[in-house]
Amino acid sequence: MSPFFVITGIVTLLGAAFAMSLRNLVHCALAMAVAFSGIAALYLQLDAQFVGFAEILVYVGAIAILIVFAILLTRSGEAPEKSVLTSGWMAGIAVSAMVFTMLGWAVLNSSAIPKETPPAPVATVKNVGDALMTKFVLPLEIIGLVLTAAMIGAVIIALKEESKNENPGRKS
Amino acid sequence: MLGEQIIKGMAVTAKNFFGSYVSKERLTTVQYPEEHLAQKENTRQFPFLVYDGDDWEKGLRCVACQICEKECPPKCIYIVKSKDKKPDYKGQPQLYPLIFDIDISVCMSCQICVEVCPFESIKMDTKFELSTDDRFGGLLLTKDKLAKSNSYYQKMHPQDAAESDAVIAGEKAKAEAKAKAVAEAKTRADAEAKAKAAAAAATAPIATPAPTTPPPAKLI
Amino acid sequence: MFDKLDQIFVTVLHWLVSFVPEGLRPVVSAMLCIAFVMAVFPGVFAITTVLERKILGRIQNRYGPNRVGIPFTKIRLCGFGQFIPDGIKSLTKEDIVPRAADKVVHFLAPVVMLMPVLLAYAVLPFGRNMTITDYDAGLLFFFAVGGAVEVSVFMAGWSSRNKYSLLGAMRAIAQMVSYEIPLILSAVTVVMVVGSLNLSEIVKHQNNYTFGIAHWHVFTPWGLVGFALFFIASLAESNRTPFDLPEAESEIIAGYFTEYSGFKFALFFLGEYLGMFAIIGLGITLFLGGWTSPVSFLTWIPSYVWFLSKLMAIVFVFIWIRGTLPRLRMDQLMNFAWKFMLPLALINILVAGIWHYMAADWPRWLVCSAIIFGAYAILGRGLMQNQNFSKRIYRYAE
Amino acid sequence: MTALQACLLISAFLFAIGFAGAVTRRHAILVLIGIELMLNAANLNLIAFWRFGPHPEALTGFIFVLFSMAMAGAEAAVGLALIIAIYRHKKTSNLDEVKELKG
Repeated sequence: MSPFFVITGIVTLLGAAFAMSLRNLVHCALAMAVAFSGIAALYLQLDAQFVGFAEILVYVGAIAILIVFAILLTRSGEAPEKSVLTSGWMAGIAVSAMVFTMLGWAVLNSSAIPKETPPAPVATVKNVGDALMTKFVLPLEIIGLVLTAAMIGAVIIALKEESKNENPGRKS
Repeated sequence: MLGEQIIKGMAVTAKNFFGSYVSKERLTTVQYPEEHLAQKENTRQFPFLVYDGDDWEKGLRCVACQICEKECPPKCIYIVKSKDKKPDYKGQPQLYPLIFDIDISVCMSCQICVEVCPFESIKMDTKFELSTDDRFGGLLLTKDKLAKSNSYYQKMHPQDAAESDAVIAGEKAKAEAKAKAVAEAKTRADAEAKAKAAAAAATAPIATPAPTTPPPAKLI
Repeated sequence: MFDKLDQIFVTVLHWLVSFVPEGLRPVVSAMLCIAFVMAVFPGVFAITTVLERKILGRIQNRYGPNRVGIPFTKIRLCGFGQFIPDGIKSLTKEDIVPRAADKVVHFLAPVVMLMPVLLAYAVLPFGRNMTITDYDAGLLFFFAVGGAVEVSVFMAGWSSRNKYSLLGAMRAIAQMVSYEIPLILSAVTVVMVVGSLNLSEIVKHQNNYTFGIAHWHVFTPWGLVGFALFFIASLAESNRTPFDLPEAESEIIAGYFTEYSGFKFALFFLGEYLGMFAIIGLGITLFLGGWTSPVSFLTWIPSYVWFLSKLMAIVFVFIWIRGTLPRLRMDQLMNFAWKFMLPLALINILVAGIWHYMAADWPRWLVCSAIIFGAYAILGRGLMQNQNFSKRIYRYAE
Repeated sequence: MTALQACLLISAFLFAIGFAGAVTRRHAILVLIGIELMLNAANLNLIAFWRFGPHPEALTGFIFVLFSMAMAGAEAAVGLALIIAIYRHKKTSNLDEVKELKG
């Protein structure tokens, strides 16, 4: 529980809280990027070096920009005047508070949590590579397929359909 | 093949880059304040007044005829004539300008004053570094700043200076010839008058001779 | 003696750190390393700005700046003091923030731009055991941090509430994203052959000599193509000509930093150049043997001198390219990235695989070179076949 | 309060924030951000248990987080493509108005 760990924890939680509560959407996306880099810092402190860097590359580098592009494409960069919360927002907050208290209670006084912290495991890139190629080779191939399918699907969905406009009346 | 043209282009710029260190005539830049580019023969910036001899006060050719003042399109010349006269290069007494100002912030270097001046007394200078911090007084050149010697004029515009000197020499020759003619006429008239007087004295010593010297010829 | 000179910085660091009590040692050594990087690379940046103007001048047959040497003295130093007045000028210029701008994001953009770029210097090996933090996944750290620069480009573009800077930012991000893939794929080939993401490991792999020539990756067929792809992609990543579309004068004014002036603009300028040095440093480490000397009888020259001379050599080539090539249009730029560089990078990975598994003698060279040359020719023709450059005919008015 | 418990608390709080955002916010993209946060909270849990778990050399949690990140990337891409397509048709990305199922 070094001070640095506490600071990154607080930064992460603040980033996430702002990401969910700010009015202007682009500010939310930037706060989310801060939250993700906070989480990456937490991974580095848990000696998961490869995952920490991958987190920065995937989330802060790619998904944050993706979300920001989507915000601009749907022209919602400006803060809306009317309220940003859905009608039944009270219930949502209550349920999530209950979820947090229940989880917190379970974590705080469960007996199965080991008291002493084991030595830092060595997760070098070579070990990760060997594990990926030996034990997890099937999931690796499946993830490759899933990613390709997702990429092609996303392109097809977001493509402008001006090629075959079957109902010229309602031109999108 | 892709990239062939790129390599050719890079070779050209490389030749330029290393050439500029090796051969000096590639770099044509003139480092201005230290080196000056030689000026062309007929450069003209602002007018100046020519004077002969070494004392600019007396040798000034300008006779304050104010033709240039009238002809100047932007009206940047201001002349005040003098009351008395002083002899000019032909020894003929002429007026001279008490005040001769040119406002070079107004002058547009059109050289009309040079063309209309009958006395070859105003020419165009080539000096262009005239910036001053005093915008009004600094750019109003008075007579003393305008006057420059004929030798300076020879140095600035050798060819024009030669022509203008030829004109002046011609003028002087004509003036001397006329003066000589007048002098001869005078001597001949004196001689005749003496002869007549002698004759008259011989014939009628009582008729008093009335020698009337003919008035000198009118000079232009 | 030369070995001591080679390790001079390391010994000085340990000597300084020895004064500090045990607990503070890591913090102080980190501070000293940061001070070293902040002293060296902004200095190289200052020299490069002058160098750029002088080389561009000489390419166009004119002198570059040759008046300002040491300020307040007559010494000219043929113009190499020019960065001092430039620096003062850019720092003292008024910092105008548009009224409609989003103040916080507008202010944060240059900071978020500079932070990842400086972080990227943590993993670069400047000399023999002169790496600040020798991560096991150093290369991944470099690319992860390099990717974060796009967030700052977007922040700058969006927060100035100006159509042109937003469009410029979108173009810059599109360019950076589409050139990041060939960049990473060409680095993947090196990782495949060396077998580790650790940059010091990669340099050590290139540090042995046969017949006096070093085993640099660039001397192998896949290495040459990899370095070419890496070089072109790093030109695009650092927004340099011919890929400087987002911030070109003739295009959308100054792209995403139109609304920046004074100190913030100087930060963007510094960030751009530091990013360029970082990515060139990585290129040197991956393909040009990091701090190793090209020939075996010159190994007595200190290692960091080799790193710096290679850095300046490639910076010279960057400036040389800036003086030569015209700017690419947006569609040509995208076309080139997706239709030429990406396929070539994938084929390069295939060739690196073949290189790895074939026996180490001449058929290996033959096969790999043949595949790469064939791929280059086919892709090149594919790219060039719709450009019919007929001989230009001149028609003069009669 | 060991380090493991701290990590679990942080991830639980992250999950709660993500869930609250996804449920209460009106804008479609905000819901997606909420989902991303929930996924990240789960990843943080996995890494925490891998780090403090009995035999970390098996790298199961570690690899699982890598796959979960890949999935989150794919999911974000498809999700945003859907949102853009909906926006193009309905001219709004306000979830309350995107109710009827007709095309």
